[in-house]
Amino acid sequence: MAFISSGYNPDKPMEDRITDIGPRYYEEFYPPVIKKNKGKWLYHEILEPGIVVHVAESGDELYTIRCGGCRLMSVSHIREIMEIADKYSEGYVRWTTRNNVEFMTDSKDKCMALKADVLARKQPGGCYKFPIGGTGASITNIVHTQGWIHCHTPATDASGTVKVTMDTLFDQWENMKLPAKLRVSMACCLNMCGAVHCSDIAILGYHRKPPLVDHQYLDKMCEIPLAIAACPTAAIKPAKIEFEGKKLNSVSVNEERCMFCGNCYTMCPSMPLADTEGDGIVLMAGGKISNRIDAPKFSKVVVAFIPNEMPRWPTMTATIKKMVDAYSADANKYERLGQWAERIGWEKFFEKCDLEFTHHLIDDFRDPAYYTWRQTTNFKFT
Amino acid sequence: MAFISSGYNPDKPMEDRITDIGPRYYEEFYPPVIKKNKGKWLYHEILEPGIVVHVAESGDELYTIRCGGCRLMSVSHIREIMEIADKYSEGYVRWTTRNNVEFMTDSKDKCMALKADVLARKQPGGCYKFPIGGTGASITNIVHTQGWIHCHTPATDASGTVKVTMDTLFDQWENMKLPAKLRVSMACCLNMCGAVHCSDIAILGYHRKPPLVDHQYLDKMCEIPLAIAACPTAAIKPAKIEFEGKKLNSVSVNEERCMFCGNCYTMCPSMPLADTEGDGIVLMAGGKISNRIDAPKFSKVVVAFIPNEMPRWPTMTATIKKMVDAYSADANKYERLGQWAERIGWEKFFEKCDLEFTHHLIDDFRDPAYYTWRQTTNFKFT
Amino acid sequence: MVEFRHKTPLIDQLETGPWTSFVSDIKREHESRMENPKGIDFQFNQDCCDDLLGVLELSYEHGRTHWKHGGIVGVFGYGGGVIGRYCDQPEMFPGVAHFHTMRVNQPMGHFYSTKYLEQIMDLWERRGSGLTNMHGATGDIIFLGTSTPQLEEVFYELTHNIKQDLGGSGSNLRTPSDCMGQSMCEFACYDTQEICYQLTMEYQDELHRPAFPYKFKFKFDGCPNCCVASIARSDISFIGTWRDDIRIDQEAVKAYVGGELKPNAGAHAGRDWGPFDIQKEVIGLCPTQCMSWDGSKLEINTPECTRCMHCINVMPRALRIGLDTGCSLLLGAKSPILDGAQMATLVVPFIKVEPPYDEIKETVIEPIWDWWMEEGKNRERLGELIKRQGMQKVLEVTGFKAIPQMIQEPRSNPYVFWKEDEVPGGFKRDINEFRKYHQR
Amino acid sequence: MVEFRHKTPLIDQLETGPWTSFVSDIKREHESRMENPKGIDFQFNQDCCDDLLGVLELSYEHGRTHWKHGGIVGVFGYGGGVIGRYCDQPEMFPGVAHFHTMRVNQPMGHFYSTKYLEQIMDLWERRGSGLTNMHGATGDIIFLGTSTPQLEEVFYELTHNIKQDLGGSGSNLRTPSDCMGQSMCEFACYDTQEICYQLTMEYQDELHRPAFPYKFKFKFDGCPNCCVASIARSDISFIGTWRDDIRIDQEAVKAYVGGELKPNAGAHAGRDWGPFDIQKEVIGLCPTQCMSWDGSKLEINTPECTRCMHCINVMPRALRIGLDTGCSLLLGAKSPILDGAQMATLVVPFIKVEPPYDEIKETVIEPIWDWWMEEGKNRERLGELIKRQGMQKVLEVTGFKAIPQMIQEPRSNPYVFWKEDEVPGGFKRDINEFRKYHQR
Ligand code: SRM
Ligand code: SRM
Ligand code: SRM
Ligand code: SRM
Ligand code: SF4
Ligand code: SF4
Ligand code: SF4
Ligand code: SF4
Ligand code: SF4
Ligand code: SF4
Ligand code: SF4
Ligand code: SF4
Repeated sequence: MAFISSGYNPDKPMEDRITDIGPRYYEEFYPPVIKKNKGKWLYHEILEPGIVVHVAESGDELYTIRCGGCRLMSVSHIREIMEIADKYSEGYVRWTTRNNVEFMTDSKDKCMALKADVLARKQPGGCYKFPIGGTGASITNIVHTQGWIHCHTPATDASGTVKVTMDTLFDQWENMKLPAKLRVSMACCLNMCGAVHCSDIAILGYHRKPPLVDHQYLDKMCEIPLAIAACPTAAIKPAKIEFEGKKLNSVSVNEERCMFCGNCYTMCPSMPLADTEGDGIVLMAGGKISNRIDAPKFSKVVVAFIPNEMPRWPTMTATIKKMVDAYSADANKYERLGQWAERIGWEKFFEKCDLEFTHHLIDDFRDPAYYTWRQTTNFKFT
Repeated sequence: MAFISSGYNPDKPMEDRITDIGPRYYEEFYPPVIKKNKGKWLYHEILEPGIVVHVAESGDELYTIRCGGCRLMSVSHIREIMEIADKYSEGYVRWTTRNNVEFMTDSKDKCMALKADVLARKQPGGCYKFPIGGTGASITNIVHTQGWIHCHTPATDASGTVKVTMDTLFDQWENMKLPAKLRVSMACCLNMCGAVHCSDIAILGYHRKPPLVDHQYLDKMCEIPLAIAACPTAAIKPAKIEFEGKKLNSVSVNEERCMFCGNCYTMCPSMPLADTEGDGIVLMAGGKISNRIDAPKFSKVVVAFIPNEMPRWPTMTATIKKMVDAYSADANKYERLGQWAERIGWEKFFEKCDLEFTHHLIDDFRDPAYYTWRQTTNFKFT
Repeated sequence: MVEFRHKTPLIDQLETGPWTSFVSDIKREHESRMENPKGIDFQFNQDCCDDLLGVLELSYEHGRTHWKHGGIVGVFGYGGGVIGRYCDQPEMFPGVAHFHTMRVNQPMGHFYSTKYLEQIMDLWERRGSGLTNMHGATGDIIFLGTSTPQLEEVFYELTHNIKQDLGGSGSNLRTPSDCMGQSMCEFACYDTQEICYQLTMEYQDELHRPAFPYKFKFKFDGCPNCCVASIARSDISFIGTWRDDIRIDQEAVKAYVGGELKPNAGAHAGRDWGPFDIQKEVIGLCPTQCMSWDGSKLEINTPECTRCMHCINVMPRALRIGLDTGCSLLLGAKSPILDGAQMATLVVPFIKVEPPYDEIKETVIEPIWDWWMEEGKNRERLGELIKRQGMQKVLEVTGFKAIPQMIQEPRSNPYVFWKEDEVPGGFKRDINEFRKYHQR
Repeated sequence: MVEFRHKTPLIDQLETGPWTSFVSDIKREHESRMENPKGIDFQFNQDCCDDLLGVLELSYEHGRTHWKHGGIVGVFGYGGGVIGRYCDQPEMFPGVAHFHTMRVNQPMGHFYSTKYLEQIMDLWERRGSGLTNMHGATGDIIFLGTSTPQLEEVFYELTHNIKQDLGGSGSNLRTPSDCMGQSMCEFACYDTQEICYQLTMEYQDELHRPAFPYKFKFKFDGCPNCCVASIARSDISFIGTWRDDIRIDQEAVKAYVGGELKPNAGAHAGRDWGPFDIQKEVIGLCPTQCMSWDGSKLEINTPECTRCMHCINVMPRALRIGLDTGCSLLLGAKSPILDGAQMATLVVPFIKVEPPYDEIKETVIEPIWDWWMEEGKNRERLGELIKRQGMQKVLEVTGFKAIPQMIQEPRSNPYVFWKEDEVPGGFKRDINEFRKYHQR
């Protein structure tokens, strides 16, 4: 491969430079029906799972088909999307905030033709390229993070855990038979890139071993004071280490104070946490974001640990399914998972979902922990 | 007055000593009807304000009259109680957990005779000696603390503020016309001797000036390290003070960090907080203790400061009355004040009670403060 | 006419209004002491009440207290029971220059015979101010004000003649107290008086001889109505509850519905709330929505009921607590100093309350004390220690299994402190082994 | 047949099941690159996708990542927009030994024309891995993996040929993002796309040149349904709301009641929930109980309504948001590192959203930034600073008056930090003056 210059001259980086131009102006990407009716929509209706029509004051209609997106998309796949958009939706397409692809058409016929077309497109292993669903009282796409595809701190994979979970919950993606929306999110370490901390069900990668300390290199690769300051529990102290006869500046970790957050590793590559047996999955549940009926809620830790069982994480998916099934069977119409758990009481949640309660689930992090304990005699026997 | 020995010999304190005998066994103080029916009561009924009948499985009845007690009681007053008990209730009497006096009789007739008798007894200024009421959906006696009668840290008086508040709320003591019980409590400093922190309405004495430091004597009267350690906000530091040419060991107070808790003064008498203009009343509201319907609740600060207006604290009583009236007019049957405030929203509470909202009422104490702020768009315009 | 040395125009204004006046009462006691019809040989200043009014008037002028820090006074061999107190204007008010209080351990349930009251009134009239608090906020009978020499005399007479001990103060077990419970109340799930008495006796040493990091309180509520407020102010709160069905008398339910019985035992009689509506007032307010009423039969789905007492309170003649009764134990309530108030936290959802209470003593009280005495800092309440070291530590020291009843909701932060022995392979790892697979 | 250098038996198992497979998709891209029908002169390793699958397979074997810390790479003059990434087994996987990502500022609302997509796909196929994230969790188009030298080239082509800039990374303003809002949604209370675009443009300097203590995020939700989750993950969350009445079409309400219109726009069509019950499903679930329905007329008591959206969501053809619209501003959301997660806190209950947005910029964004830049510690998010210095500080720096809408409930601790100028007489006092009235 021969280097082809774009025109950029490394010796004169400022020459002819264009900066601070921001994104392209969004309006040029609106389909005509949107440009015309923006801000003048009257109502919408979900015609069938994945298909929504919006009706404007003008009487114009906008049909949208929501197709499941693998957030990691190849150029080839996107070109296929472009091809579909050119064919059916005047060359416009959008992505949703949860990484689904929405094709917009201005007539029901086009919309139905599009549906038939995309459903027929499959990958070699038989997976849909463009599964349709995710609207209304269903489970939509899982927002997720990089995992083993690209990040240095994950405790599990992101794309893989998402794939197996969506396979498990596919029926709920395709059908709107849940009491309310159920949002599953995934983050591969507790930096939690996403809104995992307030999802109905959250899949979280978690380390359980304190950092290894690479004494021999640490002082060369890291700023020791930054590493020390990074630790939220003050578990890291400076230390002089004897190594091959030489005294090296390094750090020591008080393992009892470590909560495996990986913040030290973010600051210092000589303190890796990753470990085959230590790393795995935490499941959280009961969060929400919308202000509908009540305030947004944080997700709660309901399973403290599930080992990484590559490639299909069967324990994790079975546990998630248990929760979804119990919720689906027991909750009231319009009731989100967290609202259900609060109504029946968390003690009943564990009973109905058949999950084991362990001491790990009791908050012991800082003062606010107290507010999660029970300060009343009002409880249910289980 | 001549010293009369009890028999105690100070030179031989251990001689003939009796210790660790505890209280007298309660059973000897039970009226016969209680001894007989204990644990076998079937139900009770409030016949009229202050008068309750309990009916036992045996058919026996126990009539109780609840009389307001000035918690500070003289021997003479108690002798009068004894006289009444001897006359009407077989020589038995009890006090309630809120310092009321309860006369128990085994027949309605005796009970009614007792009622007529005690209501006729008045103090020289016209006050009832034995006001009757406090049962059911009413305001009962105010539990309180020492105040200027006996304690070294109060920021207001206890008995006096209670007297004027009970005068103001007397109609609610005598009548059961509130939506539910309304419990008023009083504590004269934030040690809060009592359950003031979870009362429907709490009257609290509060200092607002940092301690004076009596440098000249401090090192003699206090243990400096204890004084320093006492401060929850680490506002106190050791200091060398120049006094009349001599260097003295003392302390200095970082006034910006002081929250006027008086904990330093508890440890060190050379750091008094009391100040005529600094001291006064904080009003709190919305707490409860019972587990009925929902969990116990802490009271919330609703008026950050009212000056001490001796002897009858008119601003304080008027403010309390505003709250009681607004609650009484607006709450549902069975709804405690705090449940009402939560149902209508605290923004409406301030509107309906006609109280000013000030920045002091926003929590800024430690991490849990965050949980009292509003993390939703669900609010009412006022 | 008995004379008053101090003019008290301010506090005199507290002698009007309907509520009983403590100022009038103190004046009455002053008159009684000065007139002294019984010819008592007062061992404490005869005019103390007058001076107390004087100090109080001065405080009403200044808006500040005139009491100084207490010194260390007490009775021999006890570390508590007495609060020392001195006036900061002793020359103006010599009658209360020294004015210590004594805490007398109240009889359980605050029941009294007049015979007993007579004894302690006689004692206190002679050897003290003639003023009391009935009762202190913890529960004690408070003898309000005497001199140092009288402390031992009062104690001697109390123990020898009245067979009555002091209560607690200082860093020790404080005088336990209770609601009236089974003595009068049909809601009581256990005998609050008996356990309160027995534990007071069992732990006399802990009560009188401060060996704790700070104060420690027991309070006993017979049911979740919490009439002694244990959940808000005791280091161990004992709250009655039950495990089986609420007993229902269907005929009585109908009588409530028909208006023959007054809801909530007549508690709302002072206002016209309209006819009783069982649907709205009981079924609709049941927090767990576990009740149903079809017009003739009331049903309660027991596993869903949280025993909040509401329905029982509203219809006491129709509904009764279950038969399999006991109590819940909650730990750590305290008032706000220093880190903010705490309500007690549920640790034991259900335990039987049966003499001699061995299970309660051996599986809860004593392990908790051992831990707190070992780990508690000076002036650290149990609740603060639990906050500092975590609920997990409570489970460790008591050996209880974690159950979801202990929490209102699971943690929302994922910061679990895993222990080394919980993680396969432990924490020790070899960096060189790791580097074989992961280059620097 | 294109060849795959690495055997991937584990991840191959992710090629079955109904959901779309990223493994199949990466394989497809590998095939496309190797076949290269268009004869592209790849500027980044042609076989990178194969190596990426290899690395991933190795991680599936080990249960550990094989990516190292990123170094500091980027484009000249920008402090963000690129995340450096290196493989920790570069010899085994040379195609991804360097594998940096670039964040491209997505067009608002994630709307695209195929023309534009064509341009960026061409660019990334040639100069990068041919793999993307559509989209990153913040909202950017993520170009997944290229080499250091290509960074400037991509940037040059992006800006010169496609008129498109990078997004944010590092301690600066991150790429703002929004819900689709008025473009398609009838609930939108303001134009999310327009303000998102205008503020992105206004603060280009803050976005590209890190001068902040840590990252800072804006997100724009058109209404309280929060479809872009701003309340959970933005330092300033803009959430649409209104001040006047919900508009009611009584005929349409009747159509819902009559079963002609499907509740919640058909969202529950997959199960038989029985006939629509307006009393139970709308009136009964209204959190403020401010609605009433008498069989023919629906009424809403506006001052009691908290605009929670429930009734509008259930009956979108009958109920519409008000006409006096604007947004609420909430501050400080963030994920759990370090002190636990925060949801955003309401600071401005209502503000108009009208270009050029001066009020929003001048009374909120800029004073908040000034304060945070002054007082924020290194790596301290705005929410953490607010927690550390208190809401009062937010009021001070913005000049807003305290109002009860800012809180869920008033403080339950009485620890008010009074300021000297709020207390008559101030804090300076004279001990000798005091001692005149209070002896030692
Ligand atoms: C397309 C999208 C906005 C965008 O800019 O991309 C969108 C679109 C709509 N949302 Fe949403 N929401 C979208 C993400 C969200 C999110 C964000 C998230 O999940 O990360 C939320 C917050 C979820 C939460 O609370 O945890 C969200 C909470 C809602 C709600 C409140 C639901 C609730 O019961 O709490 C509604 C109202 C409703 O569904 O009745 C709503 C309603 C709607 C409506 C009906 C609005 C309209 O009039 O068109 C749209 C079709 C909904 C449907 O799927 O049934 N949208 N919606 C997003 C689609 C994501 C996807 O691909 O599945
Ligand atoms: C006598 C006393 C117990 C004692 O050992 O001394 C007592 C006695 C009764 N209480 Fe109580 N409570 C007593 C203090 C309390 C307290 C403690 C306190 O206020 O400090 C509480 C907790 C208050 C709170 O939640 O803030 C208390 C909360 C209740 C409740 C729950 C009320 C609620 O609506 O939340 C009930 C049930 C009821 O009233 O229906 C109750 C019910 C009762 C019953 C009906 C029990 C019975 O069957 O006899 C008694 C008569 C009640 C009445 O006054 O109408 N009792 N009760 C106390 C009287 C105090 C007084 O002099 O006024
Ligand atoms: C007498 C009494 C108030 C009353 O008027 O009834 C009282 C009076 C004092 N209390 Fe108390 N407390 C009294 C019940 C309480 C209660 C209520 C209770 O026990 O149910 C509490 C709240 C519950 C709790 O324990 O948390 C209480 C919480 C405090 C505190 C704060 C303790 C804490 O952990 O937050 C202090 C401060 C201290 O210990 O230094 C305190 C300290 C004091 C001192 C000793 C003042 C001091 O700092 O030295 C007061 C002596 C006053 C005096 O001159 O007589 N007092 N104190 C109560 C004891 C009477 C009795 O034995 O029956
Ligand atoms: C790419 C992306 C995940 C994804 O797969 O989509 C991402 C990836 C990383 N995030 Fe993130 N974050 C991404 C959105 C988020 C979000 C979601 C959001 O913006 O809405 C959050 C939670 C919201 C928030 O800001 O609190 C988020 C919270 C974090 C944190 C924790 C920050 C905190 O204050 O708690 C870190 C840790 C840090 O900054 O050191 C972090 C750090 C990182 C780093 C840079 C890892 C590191 O420590 O150096 C990751 C680089 C991965 C890689 O190799 O590509 N990332 N990160 C997202 C950005 C794409 C985009 O620009 O569109
Ligand atoms: S959640 Fe953690 S591991 Fe995953 S992409 Fe974000 S920073 Fe990386
Ligand atoms: S993982 Fe977190 S808690 Fe553990 S040492 Fe590193 S920074 Fe500290
Ligand atoms: S509340 Fe404070 S001032 Fe009042 S008695 Fe208790 S310790 Fe003394
Ligand atoms: S009053 Fe409290 S906060 Fe102020 S200096 Fe004393 S101990 Fe510290
Ligand atoms: S707490 Fe319960 S048992 Fe005790 S008196 Fe109150 S209602 Fe009766
Ligand atoms: S006790 Fe409370 S929870 Fe149980 S049935 Fe009665 S009202 Fe419902
Ligand atoms: S947040 Fe509101 S305005 Fe925006 S898309 Fe969702 S429902 Fe529509
Ligand atoms: S928006 Fe919410 S609060 Fe307002 S009327 Fe509708 S359901 Fe009730």
